[in-house]
Formats: sequence, C-alpha cells, structure tokens
Amino acid sequence: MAHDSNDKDTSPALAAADAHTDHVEHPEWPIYWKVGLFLTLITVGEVWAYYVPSFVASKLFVPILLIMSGVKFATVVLFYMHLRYDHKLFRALFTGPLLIAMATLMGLMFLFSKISA
Amino acid sequence: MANHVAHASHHYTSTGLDSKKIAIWTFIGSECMLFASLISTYLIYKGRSVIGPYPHEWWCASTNTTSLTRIANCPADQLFKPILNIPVTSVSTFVLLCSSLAMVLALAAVENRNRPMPPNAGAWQKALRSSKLWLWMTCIMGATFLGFQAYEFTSFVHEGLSIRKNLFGSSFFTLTGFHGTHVTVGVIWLGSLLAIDYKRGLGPKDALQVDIAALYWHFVDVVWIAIFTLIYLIK
Amino acid sequence: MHLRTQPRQAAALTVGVLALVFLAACSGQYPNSTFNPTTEFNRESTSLWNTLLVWGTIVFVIVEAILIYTIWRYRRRPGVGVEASSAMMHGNTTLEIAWTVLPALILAIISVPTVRAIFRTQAPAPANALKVDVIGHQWWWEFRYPEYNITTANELYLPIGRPVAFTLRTVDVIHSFWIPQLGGKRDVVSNRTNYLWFTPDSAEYTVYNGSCNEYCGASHANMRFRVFTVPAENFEQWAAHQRTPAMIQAPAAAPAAGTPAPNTPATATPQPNAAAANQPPAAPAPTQAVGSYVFPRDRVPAYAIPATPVPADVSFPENLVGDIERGRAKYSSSACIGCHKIEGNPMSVGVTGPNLTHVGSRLTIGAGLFPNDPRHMALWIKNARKMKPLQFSSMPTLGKGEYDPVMKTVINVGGLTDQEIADIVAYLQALK
Amino acid sequence: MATATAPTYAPPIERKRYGLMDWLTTVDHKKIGQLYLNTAIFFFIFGGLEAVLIRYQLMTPNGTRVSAEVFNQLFTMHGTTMIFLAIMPLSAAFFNFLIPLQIGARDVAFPRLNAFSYWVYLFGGIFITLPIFWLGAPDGGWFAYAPLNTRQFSPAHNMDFWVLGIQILGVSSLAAAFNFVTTIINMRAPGMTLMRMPMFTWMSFVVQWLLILAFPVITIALFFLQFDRFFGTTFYSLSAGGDPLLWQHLFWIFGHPEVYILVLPAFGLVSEILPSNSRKPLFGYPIVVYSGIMIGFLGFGVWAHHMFSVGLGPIPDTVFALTTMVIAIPTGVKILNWIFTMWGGSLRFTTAMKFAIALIAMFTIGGISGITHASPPSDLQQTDTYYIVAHFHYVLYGGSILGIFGGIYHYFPKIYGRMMDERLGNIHFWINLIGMNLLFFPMHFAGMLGMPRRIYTYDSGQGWDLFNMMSSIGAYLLVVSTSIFLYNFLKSKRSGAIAPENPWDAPTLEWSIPSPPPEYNFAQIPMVTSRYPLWDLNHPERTAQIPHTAVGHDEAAHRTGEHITASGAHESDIAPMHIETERKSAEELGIPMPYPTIKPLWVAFGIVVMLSGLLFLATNKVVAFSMIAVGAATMIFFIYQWLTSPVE
Ligand code: HEA
Ligand code: HEA
Ligand code: CUA
Ligand SMILES: [Cu+2]
Repeated sequence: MAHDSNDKDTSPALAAADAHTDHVEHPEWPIYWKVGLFLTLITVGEVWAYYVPSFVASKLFVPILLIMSGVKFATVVLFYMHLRYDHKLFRALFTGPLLIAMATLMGLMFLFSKISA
Repeated sequence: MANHVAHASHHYTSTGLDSKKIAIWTFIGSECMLFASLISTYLIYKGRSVIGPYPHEWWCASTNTTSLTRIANCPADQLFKPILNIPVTSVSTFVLLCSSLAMVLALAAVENRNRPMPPNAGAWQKALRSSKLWLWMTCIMGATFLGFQAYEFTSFVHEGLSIRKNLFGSSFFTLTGFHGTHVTVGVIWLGSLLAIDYKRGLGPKDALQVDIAALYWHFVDVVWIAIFTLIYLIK
Repeated sequence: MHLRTQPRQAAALTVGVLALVFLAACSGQYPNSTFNPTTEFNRESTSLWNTLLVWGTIVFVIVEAILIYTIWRYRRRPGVGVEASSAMMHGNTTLEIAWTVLPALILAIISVPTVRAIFRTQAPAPANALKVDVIGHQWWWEFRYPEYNITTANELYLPIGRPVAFTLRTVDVIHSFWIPQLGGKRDVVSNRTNYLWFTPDSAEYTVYNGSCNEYCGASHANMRFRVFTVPAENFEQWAAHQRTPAMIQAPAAAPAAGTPAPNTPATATPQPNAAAANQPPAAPAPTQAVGSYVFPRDRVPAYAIPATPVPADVSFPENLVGDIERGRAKYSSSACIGCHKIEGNPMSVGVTGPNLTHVGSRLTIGAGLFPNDPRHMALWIKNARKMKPLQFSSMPTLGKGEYDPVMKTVINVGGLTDQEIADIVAYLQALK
Repeated sequence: MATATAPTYAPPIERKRYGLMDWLTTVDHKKIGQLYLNTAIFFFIFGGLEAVLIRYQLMTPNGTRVSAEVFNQLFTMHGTTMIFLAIMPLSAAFFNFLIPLQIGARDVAFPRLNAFSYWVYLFGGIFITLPIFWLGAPDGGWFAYAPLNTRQFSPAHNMDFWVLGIQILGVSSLAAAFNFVTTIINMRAPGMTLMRMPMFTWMSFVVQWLLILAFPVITIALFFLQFDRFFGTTFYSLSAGGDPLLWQHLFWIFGHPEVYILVLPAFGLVSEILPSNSRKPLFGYPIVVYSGIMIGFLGFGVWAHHMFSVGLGPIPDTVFALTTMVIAIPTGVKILNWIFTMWGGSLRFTTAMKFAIALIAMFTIGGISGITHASPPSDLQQTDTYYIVAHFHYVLYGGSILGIFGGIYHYFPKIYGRMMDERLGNIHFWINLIGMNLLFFPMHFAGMLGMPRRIYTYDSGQGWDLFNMMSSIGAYLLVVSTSIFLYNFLKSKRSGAIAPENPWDAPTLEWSIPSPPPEYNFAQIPMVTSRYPLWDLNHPERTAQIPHTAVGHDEAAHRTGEHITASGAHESDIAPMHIETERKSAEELGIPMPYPTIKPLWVAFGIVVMLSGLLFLATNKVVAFSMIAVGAATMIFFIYQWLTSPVE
C-alpha cells in the first residue's frame, strides 16, 4: 500500500507492458513435476516424522514440522500460483494480509498462553 | 469488463493487469484472515474439551481419563481411540497436492493451446496439451479428497465424535468443514470450465479465467498444507 | 459581518457549555466518585488519572488554541488572497517532524507511570489479606468469607486497614464487580477466575455502593450491592455473629414493622435450633450476645438506602400482623427452601438463591434494589418478578392470585396468602 | 467469477428502464451511491430515535418510561444501527459516488457486484431492524458478549436476528471492499498515480483493506455463534468448557479496525473540504497518506484495549496499552496537518467547512479521552461506564458524523446538481454543535462519578441526575438540528439553486465534469499531470511548487492504441486535463455502458431468504427447510444468470 514518491508512480503501472497479454511466461512441465516431487517428499518426511516416537518427544518436533509445512506453503505459492513470475503487485496483495493473519494468530496463541515468550 | 479484449481500448486499466485477477488475490488475502481465525480457534480449544474423544489420546468415558496409549481396565464400550486417522489423511493430502499439479498443467495447456505441436511430439507431449485431461484430473482428485473427508467425518461420528460432542468436535468439524466447502466450490468452478472447454474449447484468451480458478484452487490446497500440519500432525 | 463573527460565537458557546458542566461537576455530592483516595489501588489510578488529565488538557488547549487562532486569523477578508509563505504552502518537514515527536514524548511520559501502575495493581495480594469469594449470579452477588465460613448476599463487610483479596467467579454470564470509591473493576468471567485486591486503609467508617458493570441481561441495572467499611474489631464481631446459625430475635414491637433502634446490637440467646422450633415468641429480653454487630443504621448515608419506587401494580395490606413462629413453619414447608439456605433451619438448604441466614440484619433486599423492611420484603415475596425484571431461573412470583410476568400465568396452587407472606416476613425479619 | 468470455454470450438484449425499475436494476455507481445515501440517512434517523428514547428514559432517576427489556433492545439496536446501518453505508455512499469520479474512471471495476452490495445491505438492514416493531429486537449489546448471546441465556429469537443480520451485512461490506480495492488499483486515469489520488480516495483505500481483513474474523465468530444457537455446537457453551474470551478476542480483532473503518472516510472527506475552502493545497500530503496507512495498520494490534478488565495479566495489558497509545501519533499528525492546511489560507466558512473544523475540535476531545483509557489502571475506573460512552460518541459523532455531514453539504451539488441551503445549514451546524456537547460532555462526569453504561434505570441521590438531564436536553436539541438538516436535504433536492460544475472552486477531478455527472462520468478520460488538476488550470500559482509530470501518458496512449496530439485529439477516448461542460448521451459518444440488471437484487434476496429459514429451524422444520431451499435456489439460479450474461 505504501508508495513513497510524489511525482513518480511506484505503482506497478509502468512495469506492465500491455493490457492484452498481461501475464508473463509461466513455467512448464519440466519445472512443475520437480516441484510436485519436492512437495511429495516433504509430505512423506512430515508423516514419517510423526511416526518416530523419539522425534515426536524431542522439542525439535514442532519447529521442524512448522518449517516443513512452511516450505511447502511457500513452494506452492511461488511456483504453482506463479507469485515468483507474476506481477509484483500480486505478491504485495498476498503477503501483506498473510503477515497480518499470522501475526494475529501468534498474538492469540500468546494471549491464551499456548506459547510463551 | 476490463479483461474483455474486445473492450480493452475503452477500459484502460492503470496497471495493465486484469481486474478479476487483482480481485481474486485480494479475496485470497481476505481468506487468510478467515482461516487464521478458524485455525486459532482450533488451537486455542486444543486440550480444553472437558470430555473426549480426543484427537491424539485414548479416552475412557467411564473414568473420563486419557492417555497416549490404550487405557487398560477400561470397559470396551467406554474406550474411545484417538480420533485422527493419520494414514488416511496423509493419502488425501497427497491427492490434493497432486490436484494442484494437474491444475497448473491444465493452465499451461490452455495457455499453449495455439502453439504448434512439434512434429515429433510423443503421446505425453500431446497429453500435456490437453486442457480437458488435466481439468478432469483436477476435478477427480478434488472429488476424491472430498470423498476421503466424507469417509473421515462419518467414521469419526461412528467413533463417537460429533460436532456437538465437545470443543474438539466443534472446532475440528467447523474448520475442516469450511475447507471442504471451499474444495466443493472449487470442483464446481472447474467443472464449469470443463463445460466451456467441451462447448468451444479453452484457448489463450481464456487463460485468465483458468488462471483465476487455478489461484483459488491452489490457495485451498495451501490452506490444507497448514491444516494438515497444525491440526493432524502436531500433537 | 455575519460569517466573520461565527468562529468566536462557536468558541464562546462551546466553552460556555463545557464551563457549565465543569461547575456542575465541582459542586454537589458524588457518593460514587472514582476520585477518593480510599485504597492504594485508588491512589494509583487517581494519580495516574491526574497525570493523564494534565497532559490531555495541555494537548487539548494547545490544539484548540492553534485551531481557533488559525480560523480567526486566516478567515477570508475581501481582497486578501492566499498569503501562505512557500514553506507553509504544501508542507513543512520540520514542523511535521515536530508534531510527530512531541506526542511521542508525551506518550512516553505517560506510559511510564502507566506500566508501573499496571504491575502494582496486579501484584499478588499480601498474605494477611482477608479472603472474599465473589460469585456473580443473574442478578445478585454472593459473597463468601472462607476463613470465617460465612456466606452472605449483596452486602460486604470490610475491615478498615486490612487488605482484602477478592476471588471473582460467576455461575452464569459475565458480570463485572465494581466499588467505584474503593478501586478498579474486574469482570467475573464464565469458566474463569479473576482476582482483585486492595486495602481500604483510608476508607471511612461508612457504606459504599457497588454495581455490576458488564451488561448481563434484563436486570443488569439492578445488580447492585453495598460495602460496609467498619473498624476491624466491629468486623470481627460481625463475622462472629454471622457465623452463628440463624437466631430468631423477637421484634421490639409487634407488628414486626420497621428497623430496630439504631446501634442496638442484634440480641438473642443463642440456642440450638431444634429448640427454636418449640420456642414461643419470647418476650424481648435484651441480652447482649457477645460479638454481635450490625452496621448502625444511623450511620448509613442516604445514598446507600435505595429509593426505588414500588411498581403500581403490586400492593400489600398495611399493618398485617405476622407471626414469627407461623412464618417459620410456613417458610420451612414452602417453595422458598428449594432455593434459599438458612443455617440452623434444617429444611432450608437451597443454594441457587441468596443465603438468608441473617437476612434480617441486612440493609437492602433484591440486590440493593429496596430497603430491607417488612413492607418491601412482603411485596418482594408476593411478586418479585414485578418488583424487578427477572427470568425463569430466578425468584418466582409467590403471592396467591398474583400475575407472574415471566410465566405469563396467574399463581393459584401453591400461592401464598397475604397472611402467610406476613408471617414469613416476620420470621425472616427476625433473623438478625 | 468464472464467467466465460464474450463470445459465448447470448446476444445482449438492450432495454432502457424507467422509474422504479430504473433504480432496482441500476449498476451505475452514482445511482447506487444515492441509494446508499438515502437509505443510510433513514437508518441514522431511526437509530437516532432509538437513542432519543434512551435519553428520554434516563432523563430522570428511577425512570419508568420504558421497560428494562425494551431499553436493552433500544441500546443494542441503537449501536448496531448507527454503526452497521448508518455510518458504514454513509461512507459507502461516498465510496460509490466519489471514488470513480476522483480517480477519473467511468465506473467501478465490477458494477453489478456493486449493485449486489447495496441490495444485500438494504435487505440485511430491514431484516435486523424489523423485530423492534414487535419488541423482539436483539438485546445483547452491540458486541453481544458470550455466553449471554447463547441459547442458554438468550433463548428467544432476539439474538438470532442479530447474528444472522450482522452476517448478511458482512457479505455486503466484503463484496464492496473487493470491488473498491480493485477499482482504486486498476481504474485510475492516466497520470493519476497513487500519490496523486485525492485524500478521500486514499482513506477509502485504507478502509477497504480494513474491511477485507477485519470482516472475515467477525464472520467466523458469528458462524460459531450461529452453529451454537442453531445446531448445538459448543464453542461458547459453559458446560462444555467454552471460553467467553474467545468471542471477545475475535470480536475486538474485528471491532477495533471497525472503529477506524467508521472514522477514516470522514477524515478523507475533511481532507477534501479543508483545501477547497482554504484555497490552499492539503498540508503535507504524503505524511497525511502515511499516517492514514499507519492508523489502519496499527489498528490491528490494539484490540485487547477493550478487554483490560477481563484479567489478561500485566504483560498483555502493557503491550496493548502501548500499541494503543502509539496510534495517537499518526492521528495527531492528521489533526495538525489539517490545521496547517488552513494556516495561511483564505478561509471560506461554508457549512461544510464549519463541520470540518468542528470535526478537528471535537474528535480531538474524543481522542484524548481515548488515551485516558488506553492506560489500563485508569481504564479500570472507566470501562463500561458513561465515560466510555462519552469517548466513543465524541469520536463517532464528533468524528464520523460531523465529517459525513460536512461531506454531504460539500458534495450535495455534485450528487444532485443543486446547492443546499447554506442558511439552514448554518443553523443546523450551530444547534448540532451545541447539542452534541451538551449531550456527550456531561457523560464524562457521570462516568467518572460511577455511572455504569447499559443501565435502564439508576437510583436517585447517586450524583448523576444533573448530568443525565443535561444529556437528555442535548439529545432533544439534536432532534431539532437533525430535523432541520433533513428538511434542508429534501427541500434542496427538489428546489435548491442549480449547481455549476465546480461551486467550491475545488481542485480534484470530480469537479471537472457537469453536476450531476453524466452516466459515463468523463466523455474523455483526463490525463492527469499533478495532484490538483483543476487548480493547474484555474489557479496555477497554488500548485506551482509541486512537480508536474506526464508519467504514464504515453503508455496509456500506447495501450489504448491512440495518439494524443499536444492539443489532444478530440475524437480519442483519453485527452489532456480539461473541463467538460456539455453532456451528451453515452450512445452519442459511443461509450459502452454496463447493462442495467435485476439479477444482483435477486441474489441478495435469495441469500436473505435462505438465512431467514434458520429462524424456523426450532419451531417448524418444513417452513425452515423450504425457505432455505427456495432461497438457495434463487441465489444459485441468479448467480448463474449473472455470470453467464454480458456486462456491457
Ligand atoms: C470512530 C471511532 C473511534 C476512534 C477513532 C477511536 C479512537 C481511539 N480509541 Fe476508542 N472506542 C470507540 C471508537 C473509537 N475510538 C468505540 C465505539 C468504543 C467503545 C466500544 C464499546 O465498548 O461499545 C471505544 C473504546 C475504546 C477503548 C476501550 C474502553 C473500554 O471499554 O474500557 C479504548 C481503550 O484504550 C479506546 C481507545 C482509543 C484510542 C487511544 C483512540 C485513538 O485512535 C485516538 C487518537 C487521537 C487522539 C489522541 C487525538 C488527536 C491527537 C493529537 C492531538 C496528538 C497529541 C495527543 C496526545 C499526545 C495524547 N477506545
Ligand atoms: C456513530 C455511531 C453513533 C451515533 C451517531 C450515536 C448517536 C447518539 N447516541 Fe449512541 N451509541 C453508539 C453509537 C452512536 N451513537 C454505540 C455504538 C453505542 C453502544 C451501544 C451498546 O452499548 O451496545 C451507543 C450507546 C449510546 C448510549 C448508551 C446506552 C447505554 O449504555 O445504556 C446513549 C445514551 O445516552 C447514546 C445516546 C446517543 C444519542 C442521544 C445520540 C444522538 O447523537 C442521536 C442524534 C440523532 C438523532 C436525534 C436523530 C434525529 C431524529 C429525528 C430527525 C427525528 C425527527 C424526524 C423524523 C421523525 C422523520 N448512545
Ligand atoms: Cu451483572 Cu451486569
Ligand atoms: Cu478500540
């Protein structure tokens, strides 16, 4: 939302070339299948972790799982949702709200002492 | 509308982007808050139910006691096993992931509809150009996911967890139910695209329509990634 | 010229209104003022308030002064065009930084005492504190003194000078416990427990009003209570007396009307209650019961005696003589015992309603809504649901032939006749 | 909206509609704006009358003019009406009417969605308001705390209407918000860069984001309550261990951003009124923009300041106290930038200007009292007393309402093509100003002297009598002033003096076209070169110092496939900044206009019928399910129709 110049439009207007084909080239199968494989592997990793009692017991369990799903989340958003390729405006439209949402969630977790500083 | 090629000269857009695509991203941003609230509620109420059954523990109704392992000397009809069924859900999670892959391939197919097929194109390359195929795949896998969820819900009810039973039941069914509803809408949406595809074929000029549906679909998938970890795996 | 004079009028009029209100506020009696330094809690919040008020006023005066000056100075005058210096035309970085930094400083200044006060007022209560359990009900307050195992309703006795630590709970919806003169309020939250403590060290020997401040349904406005801050020794006497089972004290004069003469401590020969049954309405033999104390009526300030008007459509025959003994019998066999408890009356074991063990010694009934005298109590028993907006689960309409506004029916079977009510009143009033 | 693209459409049937049908089917943002304006003014009067009844009851101690039950419905519906049915739609009226005009667009991004928002609002408003007529209105307070809002403690239908009604109204706000965000991002005229957008559009932009991010939270909280009340879930059930604070947190995570949703549009309007009538650009435009963004952003991190008395513990109290106080900084920046906008100007005291100045003065009072309860220990003596009632009326009435009145006087000529009566406006202003202070200022004292809020009666001798009497008299004064306004509004609509394009000599695009604007707004989309395009033409000296650039112009020309000569090729669709006086029809100009359509109305209707079905769930399953079925069917059918019919 913040645009910090009086005379020059930092809004994406200039970046975009032409109304008729406004989206840039998206990747193809060669990338997509690798991404898919990557996601599958992490998922397998997650489930596997769930079945290792010693690991579940360790205090690494939760953080690691969170990181893994975070990576999956990011991968899908960047590649399948093309945020990596598409207009930077879309990145702003998504990450802004996402951050506020996560901050709110964290705040609630603290307030209900689900996690403590 | 701004995205109607025909009217582009009447509808100058300041970013050169399609209004619908901006709208769908804004909508997705809003959905983030929606699911954040649902997930927060589930986590807040986690372990607060006064009676079972519970997601990860065994529960003995007669004594209202729980443990991570089967409770001995609890009458069989009083013993409730941990509700969440990780193997089944892992499969359905995988199915939903694959549907995302099919979805991007469908979009790619639509975008490349008019590209000349290389002469020596193999069956696979031809398949990659078939938007119908990949839209079908996506729909089917989405439907499969819903099937899994239906199975999950019914079996949970049989195992004694209803949406009225306890805080876990209420927050779990509501959260996953909301997600399921989103998937259902997605399947219908993709179905309508398929219909159009059969009617007149989807080409590059429809890429935006498909792209928008795809964004929605992937977001629903992304939400499930979070749910699977936060609700199912973390004890 | 018409337009030109407007701003001055504006200032004048508004200032006039505010001044008027200020005057009003600075004169007159304010029994529920939040500004009385009666407890350390109150001293904290009051001094904090003063700081905030000072800074707030400074900000207010500065802002409004600049505003009024500007609109007066730069009002349009014929011929005079825009005369802004180029610096003031589009913006002025130094100025803008100034009015970003100055407020920040002011806020920093007020946040220091704020944070200090937060931690002071929420520190754990001192060990020697008097423990009081507060339990909110729709729409009355239950007070328990675990150390003395006393249970009373809508009336708190607090020893002056000793810290008091409240444990706040509710059996139904959220309420909020507040004694404006003694300290900040705390909500009583369903499925949760809250804490609040303060020391009425500089409180007077008097009565304070308390109220419920979280909207809790129909009678939220009628969920009041009274706080009697008394010297420590009187508190002990009161406690000792309240701890004893119900003692029937023959009224000074029949009909059992009115309150006892001021300062006469409740008198009665303490006796096992089995006996109480076959005890004749003994002639009043004023014998001093050791350690018995009730807040002297003549010390009760006017504002603590409710003036709630009695609804037009409930009435009770004047000077209908009630008989204590008959009343006790009737009470013990009627619906009352289902909800009310009277220590020493083996029949009366209900818990959902206020504990009536020493109800005769109380100042008010109906959660601070009516003075506790035979007339109001009779009206209350006859048709509580007309005396105060109530609901299914609360005090029913008991008078025979009375219309129950909640059930929307007329009470016949099981209804009490006026005579029976008078008897019950006589009995309850005697429980000093 | 997975619509198929143009080719699949059935050939559109062009039908002109007249009279009522014209209004029911309009997709013109200006007409929709007018619908919003009039409906919202009606609801303001309605909520005001409820308030006046409140004051009538509280005028004297131990009053018996209304019963406890009715009083509780009155303040609940007063708060709900004012916030959801009066102020938000009044703001929406200006969003609809002004945003496209201010950014030089011919309509919003999704005209039919826009109509939909209005109809949902109208039906939702009627739905939640009706029960007051049989005294069965919601009675849980405007934030309906759990568990009082559950079946166990509110068995009757009252709260059903509230939970469903707010749910419906949320749909309207969200739909509108997506629409306006897209419009502002995507429909700006060439050269209308973000940092050249008029301040009202900027503040609206922030507000749309607040709506988009805050409403989903209340939606969820309401779904929980809905499920609890209708389907027996356990979210707020005491016996199941439900936690009332869950509701409170979810509600205030929405509720605090909501209060900025209520005030920022008014701030925006003031930022338009002050420069025009000071004949001087807005002071420190960029910092006013950033402070607006900051207010919106910080607004998400302060919600628990409504919960200082629930016992969160010292650390949360501290955190939320500090974040709350910080908001004073950006707000103060706004206040002082407004004052210095006037500094050195040549002030013209139109009615609108008076209201704008009054907002600065009055909102500051409310803001400062806000700071006094941002400090928890001090708030513990204030919360849920009349001191709070004083605070939020100074910010809501002294902020939102004054700003909106100002906006109405300022933009009435543009909306209706006629001037409002300034003399009546002047009288309205002064009675209003005195009335509101007499009404709300004494509440500070009543509160600090121990008077709880939401009490239908209070005992005499508590030291509150005088203040309540004053407040009530103030309220009666407001009835007078508001009636004057109402008369002025209706009279001027019919017989006000004809308005020129730019009666206030204002600098922004909406004033460069006829009043009222033609259906297509701009015959030629103006190519903007600075923040104050009209002053560039009329008063270059005022804008001499700000940079002027043709940024984006060539690109626009290229994209629209047109070549603008220096003079501006006049047959082209876009043209250099100019003033349009003559009005042709869209056909003559060959500008495609969206077709009028009734479908959005039916979709809205279907939704409301569907949700109303729930009311009968407990009593009559047949009725319930048939209503739900019919409603859903109507909704789905017309959504399908909508998505498969062309826009223009
Ligand atoms: C338009 C709506 C609006 C606005 C803008 C605000 C603005 C603010 N509000 Fe208000 N508030 C409400 C509407 C609003 N509020 C409502 C409706 C409620 C009650 C809900 C209910 O319970 O029913 C409420 C309740 C409320 C509470 C809860 C009280 C309680 O229930 O116990 C608090 C506590 O912190 C609070 C604080 C603030 C603060 C700090 C601001 C700040 O944003 C104010 C900032 C502005 C200024 C400070 C003035 C200008 C600044 C300067 C001149 C600079 C210098 C100033 C200083 C250095 C102090 N508000
Ligand atoms: C923007 C919002 C807004 C506005 C403008 C107002 C305006 C007013 N409010 Fe409002 N108020 C709230 C929002 C608002 N309020 C909220 C959120 C609450 C909290 C509710 C709760 O606790 O749940 C509240 C609570 C509240 C209370 C506390 C109730 C209680 O706690 O018991 C009171 C009491 O005096 C009050 C009074 C008034 C008055 C007298 C006005 C006046 O300014 C009204 C002025 C308007 C009019 C007088 C209308 C004009 C009438 C006519 C023109 C009639 C003649 C014409 C015809 C018949 C056609 N309000
Ligand atoms: Cu109890 Cu309000
Ligand atoms: Cu707030």
